[in-house]
Amino acid sequence: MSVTLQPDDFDISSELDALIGGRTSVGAAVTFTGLVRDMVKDQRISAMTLEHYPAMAQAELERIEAEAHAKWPDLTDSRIIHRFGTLEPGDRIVLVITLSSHRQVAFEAAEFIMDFLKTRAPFWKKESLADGQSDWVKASLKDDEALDRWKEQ
Amino acid sequence: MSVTLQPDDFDISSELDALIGGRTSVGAAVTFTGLVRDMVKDQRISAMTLEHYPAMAQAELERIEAEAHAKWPDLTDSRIIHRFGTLEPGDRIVLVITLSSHRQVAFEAAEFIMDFLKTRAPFWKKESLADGQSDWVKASLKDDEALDRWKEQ
Amino acid sequence: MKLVYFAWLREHIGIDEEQVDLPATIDTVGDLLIWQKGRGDGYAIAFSEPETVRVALDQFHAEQDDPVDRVEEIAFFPPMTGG
Amino acid sequence: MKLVYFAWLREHIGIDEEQVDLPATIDTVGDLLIWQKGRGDGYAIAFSEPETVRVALDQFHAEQDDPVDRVEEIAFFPPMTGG
Repeated sequence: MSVTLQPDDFDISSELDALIGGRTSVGAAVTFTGLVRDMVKDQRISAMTLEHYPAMAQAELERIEAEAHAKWPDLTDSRIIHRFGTLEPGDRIVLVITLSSHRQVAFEAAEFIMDFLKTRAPFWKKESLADGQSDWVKASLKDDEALDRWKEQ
Repeated sequence: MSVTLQPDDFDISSELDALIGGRTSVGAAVTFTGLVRDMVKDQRISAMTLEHYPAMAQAELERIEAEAHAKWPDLTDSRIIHRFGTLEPGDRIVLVITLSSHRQVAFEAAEFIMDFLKTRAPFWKKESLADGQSDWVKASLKDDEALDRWKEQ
Repeated sequence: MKLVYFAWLREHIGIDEEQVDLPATIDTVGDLLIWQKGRGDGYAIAFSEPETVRVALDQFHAEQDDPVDRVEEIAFFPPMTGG
Repeated sequence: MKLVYFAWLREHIGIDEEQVDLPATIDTVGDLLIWQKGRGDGYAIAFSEPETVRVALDQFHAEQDDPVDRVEEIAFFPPMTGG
């Protein structure tokens, strides 16, 4: 169970192998990678800058991971990497890895972590548009709605 | 959209990068990796042999992928790699990658592909136990049940 | 017509494929499973619980009442356990 | 007490942090948001729609009626857009 905030890119295979750490009890590994898209609605993006609140981002992501482990005792391990700074279209932004003996726990815990990360982790995206303008990304109602399904359970 | 059956291991990062192929419309990438576990119930596994029906396995996995793309038009691309032959605990067995502009489609399509792969793709596992015995793995009722949720939608 | 066998069906019968001419009385997958059971010791064991045997016609999953005429390859195997 | 600002709140106010002594009349997060609005032009813009401003008390998300006494660091920011 670990969280890293870093400006640098990450390698998914290396992170996954390191998290498994040779444990042969792991039958299922899910990774989610978020990437910078070049188009948002009808606007072409030239770059994206991620601002964050360092102390709280680290603590909040650790709390989200702890909640996932409390909710799914069969979640063997998990890892979150979130980048900050200026990124370009196609760059990786975030990585979530979940390990379990069975696939359904690994899938559900990864979705849970992403849904809470989106709405609770203190990161803000500013998009630089191709026409020279730049603007803060607006929070998505869809992301708020995604949380609701976890409340029903 | 592609399917590969191979005896050899695969590298998740390389497969993911190749599938994305520089497309900057992809905002979300999910990977599922299935691994050989060392213990099943109270039995220690020393090796696992995967038998398959080559012509049908390829065709059936392609049909499952096509169904996922029909069900989620926003599924940008997908890839399935399934190994066959003799593997050891900790070895990777299967890789499913799904790409989309949004995370929920990528997660759901990956789960859908895995649920159908488990029950419809013609592969059979034979476990070699530490005591020298070997036995065919029994199909899991849980895997049949996992299919039901897709019928409700 | 080519019959192919996998996993424990292959092991019980002792071959992985064979060419056969089906009797004219066999119309469906269900008929075929009953006929297989009577073809010898290995077949008797392999097909002793026909509800545990899955059948594919020309690489498509088939049901008990699917017709088996005009098929080139019929596969017999246990429930799948890949992934 | 340390106040910290992020994203467009930081840009409107023009600083990323400040030390302040809160008036004794401020009990809750809600009181604080109203007070902030009256502290000058940048604050007026940043807090013009207080329902769009999120507040964290010592790195924990807070609600409008949470008390702000005994807190060391209060953060103000828009709804989050990471991931």
